[in-house]
Amino acid sequence: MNAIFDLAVSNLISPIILSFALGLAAAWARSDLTIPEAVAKGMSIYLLFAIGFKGGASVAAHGVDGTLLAAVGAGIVLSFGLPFIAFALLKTMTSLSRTDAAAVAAHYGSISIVTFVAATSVLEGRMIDAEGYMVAVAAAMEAPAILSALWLVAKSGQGSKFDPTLMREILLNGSIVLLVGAFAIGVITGEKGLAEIAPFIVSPFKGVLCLFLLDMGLIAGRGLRQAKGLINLQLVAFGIAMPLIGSTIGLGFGMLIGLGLGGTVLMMVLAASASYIAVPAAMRVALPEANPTIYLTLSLGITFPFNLTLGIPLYLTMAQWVTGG
Amino acid sequence: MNAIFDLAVSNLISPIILSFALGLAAAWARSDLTIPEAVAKGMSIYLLFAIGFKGGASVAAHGVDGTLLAAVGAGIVLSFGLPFIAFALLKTMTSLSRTDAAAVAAHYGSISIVTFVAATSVLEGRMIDAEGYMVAVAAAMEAPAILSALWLVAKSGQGSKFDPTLMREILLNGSIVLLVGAFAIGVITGEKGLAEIAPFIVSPFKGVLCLFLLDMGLIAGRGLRQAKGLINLQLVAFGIAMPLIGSTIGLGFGMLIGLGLGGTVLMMVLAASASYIAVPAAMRVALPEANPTIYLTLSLGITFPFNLTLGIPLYLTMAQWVTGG
Amino acid sequence: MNAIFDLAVSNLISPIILSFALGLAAAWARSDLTIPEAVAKGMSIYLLFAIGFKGGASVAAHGVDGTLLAAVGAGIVLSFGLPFIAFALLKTMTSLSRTDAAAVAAHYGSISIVTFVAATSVLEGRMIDAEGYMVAVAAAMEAPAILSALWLVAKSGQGSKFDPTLMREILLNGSIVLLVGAFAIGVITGEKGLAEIAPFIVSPFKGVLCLFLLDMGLIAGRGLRQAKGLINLQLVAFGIAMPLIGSTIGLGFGMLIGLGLGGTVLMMVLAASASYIAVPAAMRVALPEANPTIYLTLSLGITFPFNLTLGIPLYLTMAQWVTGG
Amino acid sequence: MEMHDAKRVEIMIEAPLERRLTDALHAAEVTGFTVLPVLGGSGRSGRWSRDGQVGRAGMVAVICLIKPERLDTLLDAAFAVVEPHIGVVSITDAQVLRAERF
Amino acid sequence: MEMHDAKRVEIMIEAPLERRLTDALHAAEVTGFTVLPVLGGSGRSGRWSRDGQVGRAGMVAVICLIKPERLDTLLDAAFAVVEPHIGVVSITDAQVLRAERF
Amino acid sequence: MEMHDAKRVEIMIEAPLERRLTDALHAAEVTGFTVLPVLGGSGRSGRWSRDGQVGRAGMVAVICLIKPERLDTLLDAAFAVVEPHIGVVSITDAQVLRAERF
Ligand SMILES: Nc1ncnc2c1ncn2[C@@H]1O[C@H](COP(=O)(O)O)[C@@H](O)[C@H]1O
Ligand SMILES: Nc1ncnc2c1ncn2[C@@H]1O[C@H](COP(=O)(O)O)[C@@H](O)[C@H]1O
Ligand SMILES: Nc1ncnc2c1ncn2[C@@H]1O[C@H](COP(=O)(O)O)[C@@H](O)[C@H]1O
Ligand code: NA
Ligand code: NA
Ligand code: NA
Repeated sequence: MNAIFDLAVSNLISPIILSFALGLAAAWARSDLTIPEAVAKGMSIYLLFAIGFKGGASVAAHGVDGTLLAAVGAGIVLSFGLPFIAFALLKTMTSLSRTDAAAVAAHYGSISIVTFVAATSVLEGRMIDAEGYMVAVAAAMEAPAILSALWLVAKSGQGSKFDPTLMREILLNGSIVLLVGAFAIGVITGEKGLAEIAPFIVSPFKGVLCLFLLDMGLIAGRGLRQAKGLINLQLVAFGIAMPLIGSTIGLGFGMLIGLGLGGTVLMMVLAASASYIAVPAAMRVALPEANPTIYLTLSLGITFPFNLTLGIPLYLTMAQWVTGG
Repeated sequence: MNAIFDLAVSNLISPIILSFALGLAAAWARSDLTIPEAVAKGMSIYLLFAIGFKGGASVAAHGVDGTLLAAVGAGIVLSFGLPFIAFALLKTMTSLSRTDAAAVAAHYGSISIVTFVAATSVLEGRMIDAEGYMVAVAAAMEAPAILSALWLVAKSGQGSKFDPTLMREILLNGSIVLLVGAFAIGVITGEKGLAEIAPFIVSPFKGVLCLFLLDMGLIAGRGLRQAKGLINLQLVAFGIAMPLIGSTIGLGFGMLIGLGLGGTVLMMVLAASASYIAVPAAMRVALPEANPTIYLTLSLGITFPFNLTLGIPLYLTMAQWVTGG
Repeated sequence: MNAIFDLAVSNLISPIILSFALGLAAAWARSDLTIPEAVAKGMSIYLLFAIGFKGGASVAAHGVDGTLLAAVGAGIVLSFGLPFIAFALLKTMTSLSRTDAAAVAAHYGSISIVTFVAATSVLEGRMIDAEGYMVAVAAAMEAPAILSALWLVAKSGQGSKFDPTLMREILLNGSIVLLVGAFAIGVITGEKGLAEIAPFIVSPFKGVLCLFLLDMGLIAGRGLRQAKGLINLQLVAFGIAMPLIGSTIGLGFGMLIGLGLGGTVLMMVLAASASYIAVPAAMRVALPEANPTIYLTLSLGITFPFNLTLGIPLYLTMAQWVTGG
Repeated sequence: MEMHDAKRVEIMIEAPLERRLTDALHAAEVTGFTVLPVLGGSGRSGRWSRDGQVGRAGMVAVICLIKPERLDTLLDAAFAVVEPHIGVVSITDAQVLRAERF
Repeated sequence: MEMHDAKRVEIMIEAPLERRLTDALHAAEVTGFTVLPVLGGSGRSGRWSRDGQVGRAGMVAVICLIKPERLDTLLDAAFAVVEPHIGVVSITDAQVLRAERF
Repeated sequence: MEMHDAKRVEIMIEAPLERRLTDALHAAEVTGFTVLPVLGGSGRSGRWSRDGQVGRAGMVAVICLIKPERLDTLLDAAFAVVEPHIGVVSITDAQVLRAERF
């Protein structure tokens, strides 16, 4: 217990978490601090490119052990499956409508790349290696959850939500393309390519992440302000229970396919995290009746900070216990 | 005299100053060179975050000597007081209306964080240490001057200008929140935190500052073009006299509270510099009758370049003479 | 032949080229991946500033040999002259109207600074020194081609296209001013100035270039999609033949004025590359009847990728053969 | 200067639907329109702002100038996209120069 | 398609006052509006441009579509904010789809 | 609230021509206008988008509110710039507060 606590505290006083907290506080106090949209988008492009490239270069360096395909497969299964669990939980714990519940479920089956990146930082800080291809797993988990959610809604007789344009948009979503593309470039150019651009994608990475989390904090804080009244205790409970369930399942999958400690933690984090960039845009197109305030507040306002502060150290401790690592 | 001259010349041929000059020249020649608004805002967020964080980390490293509170207190007194001097000077030297004079006075009581940053660079280049908490003093000096200016206007029977929304906006202004927040993060995470993000906030800092000053030069140059006719010799004289007066008072305060050479120079620079970001926005809300061309041209077009080129080396020389440093 | 091939392959698997390819592919697949306009402009400002500054600092370090003026003169002659060759070729090979042909010709007389930058990277990767002032040659070659194109159109009796506002705009174009200005700052502040800001303009340079080329790929890809039908085989042939001709002439000029291997390659690249930023804007003003899809697709969609992938290694090999370097 | 009657249609629509709307307009042979960015707004679903957003958040404004007789075609095409979504459609009488362009 | 009369009010106001204006609109129960960015402009106080600016400089355009009978409420609320400041208010007759939204 | 008749002129013009247009307006003593950014659009010359662009690409929208009797002056000045180029000019009847400003 003490170990988790120490880990949590040392995690909490990192510049990354504190930057997020600063953003939350500034939004809460109604400061006019904002990051321009173009700069926020620029930082997210930077982060996706860097994380993808580094993952690819690491695969090029360490070779692919047999688990790559298994890990990607596990990710896809998780992304398809988790929404059903989330949906069942929501219908039990909360009074959300079917559509709202399905929309929320889609977010929890998909992933938050920033949570993934933060977990990578924590692992690096503790010198724990992780499989480079976990980035590919992250990319593979972005989209399937959306299909599950659409299926959940269609099943209830509200008509099919599957249209081919939408499918193409979901699969060729900018963040998936960038992550996979940068991963491929990393694989192709390897350590040599990484060395060439390391002063751009490695050294300043953590600093950019701080500013990006400041922005996430600002958006989450503004969201929470506006969601007052809409977000009740049951929803908050879901927003914390779901990542715990997800991470436990992720732990099982990680063990099953034989990931190392680092890879297992990342699998847990992927399963535990909820999307707040790609899925919301898809939901606006596919399920416009679902209330965006609910799913955005849950994923960005509750689950994201939970994972960032307590979740990641907790998952690491769990994985260490189980793997004896 | 030779020493100042050498210092001034070596100061003038730094990339930072020359970038500003390039911006001025490009604007003057009506080149279409511009920096996108979002990029300029992004750079200012970067600079505020970096300077705040570094100040905090330095406080964490060197401990707080007893002068921190005294320095912040001195800053607040200066920020409240300088506008009265500026106002009196303007009413004597120039024919500005009461409102215009009060608006200009608010700018000179407040501070220019970029001038502060440039001075820090000069000190670093000369290996002169400065108290890390001078960043907190800078933050504390942003707002009080605005109140003095509003009081100066209200006193003349033009009705109270104090409204609570405005007060909140002024105190929770984005740049104050970011500077203070980053300072706090620096204090909490200390040297360890700094080491993690140094490749982002330390190494490339000066380069970013160059591009930011290029932008400042472009804006100042465009402003000066448009202000032709409005800015007479008396106003120019004020724009140079006021920083000299301010810095001298700042020198007195620095000596009084026992700051080191670096801290004293920074206190002088804060007193000498004039705001051109936060205060103008506040003035548009609080004193819409005041002419923005006047106060922007004075602070950004006259006083800023004066401080950047001649002021900083002069203040350093003055402080060295007086402290014998 | 093998040498070119190896060079081409090693060139092709660099992160820079692959980033461009990723952009092309993403646009082709109609992914919604985009880089915000402000970020793209910010990166282009960064690249121009960095390349200019480094060129200047290198001149300050190595001194100016007698060829600087000759090189700039050669550049101006090339920029004036190449449009006539391009125009003649277009009238022979394609069925473009006189105006369209003149507009395209302007692009090929002018230069692409990103191609220049990519070539610099290739040279650096092979430890081949190049004259720092080639940056000044690049700047000098931006504008003259536009005049030749206007003259070609005016000659055909369509009325004079020369208006003084336009001339001023062309000469004081933002990218020329920034490139020349940064070059001057580099010359003035020299190696000392460069050392101060190297962590900003040198270390992360290649990484920024990758993201910029990703953006170029996206734009080129979108352009090619839209140009389907408009771009026939003859135009594609021109887009490849013209850089071959240009580079050969550039090689001649490089030899004539006694540039080193690196400088000769850069002269070839300048002659071979076609503008897609400054000249298109000038053409919209000066030759609005010319179809932008044609000239943008040719320069950005055909010639730019050709130079980037095959052209640069080919020119290097040619120069090595001829100079025996 | 000679002016011609036209309708100015302004459609505020969620950004993720922009491509669907413009595709629908093209399909209805409405090939002239301009897209303006939107910073923020307020409506029945509350206030929102684009500051700091990363995804395809927020709205855009699509402006079409069109011959009066083609208004219904345009509205039918636009409405089919906008209808299930939040968004606002307004029409103003206008006049245009260079009628041949519309 | 069924259309309903409405007024389109366009308020160009200095950016630092945006929140005050939108708060005033809310207070007057005008809860539907859209904020557009402005790049630059010219008026009695000269030309300006947003390029390279850092603070809350420049202006924004706030567009409200409103039922004709509520126009005066809106104008009173808006004018109280705009009056001491630079800025421009214009009103156009318009028609809207989905009247229940206004 | 007292309102005054005015014309609202909206000119969509290529960004590289913005300065020429605003200079022409100034020369014609039309000193009040506002420039809005444009994200993309479609017309006879195809679709375009500002995303990722680097040069002075794309278009801007210039909005002028003007006294009805000065409309022709404005249109003459604007048309001289727009005429050889792509771009769209539309005029709407409007009303303004604070007529002394126009
Ligand atoms: N009356 C209105 N006038 C102008 N814009 C509106 C109006 N109502 C809604 N909008 C815009 O449409 C968005 C969605 O509106 P709603 O569906 O009512 O939440 C708002 O955030 C505004 O940007
Ligand atoms: N007649 C007008 N038409 C459109 N916008 C205007 C007009 N007059 C002023 N503006 C806008 O309002 C701002 C302030 O105007 P002014 O108070 O006249 O300086 C200008 O910079 C323009 O952006
Ligand atoms: N009917 C229209 N309504 C609104 N904007 C238009 C219209 N026609 C053209 N435009 C705008 O003007 C640009 C150039 O039009 P065009 O000259 O027809 O290619 C387009 O890309 C649009 O941004
Ligand atoms: Na998940
Ligand atoms: Na001051
Ligand atoms: Na060329």
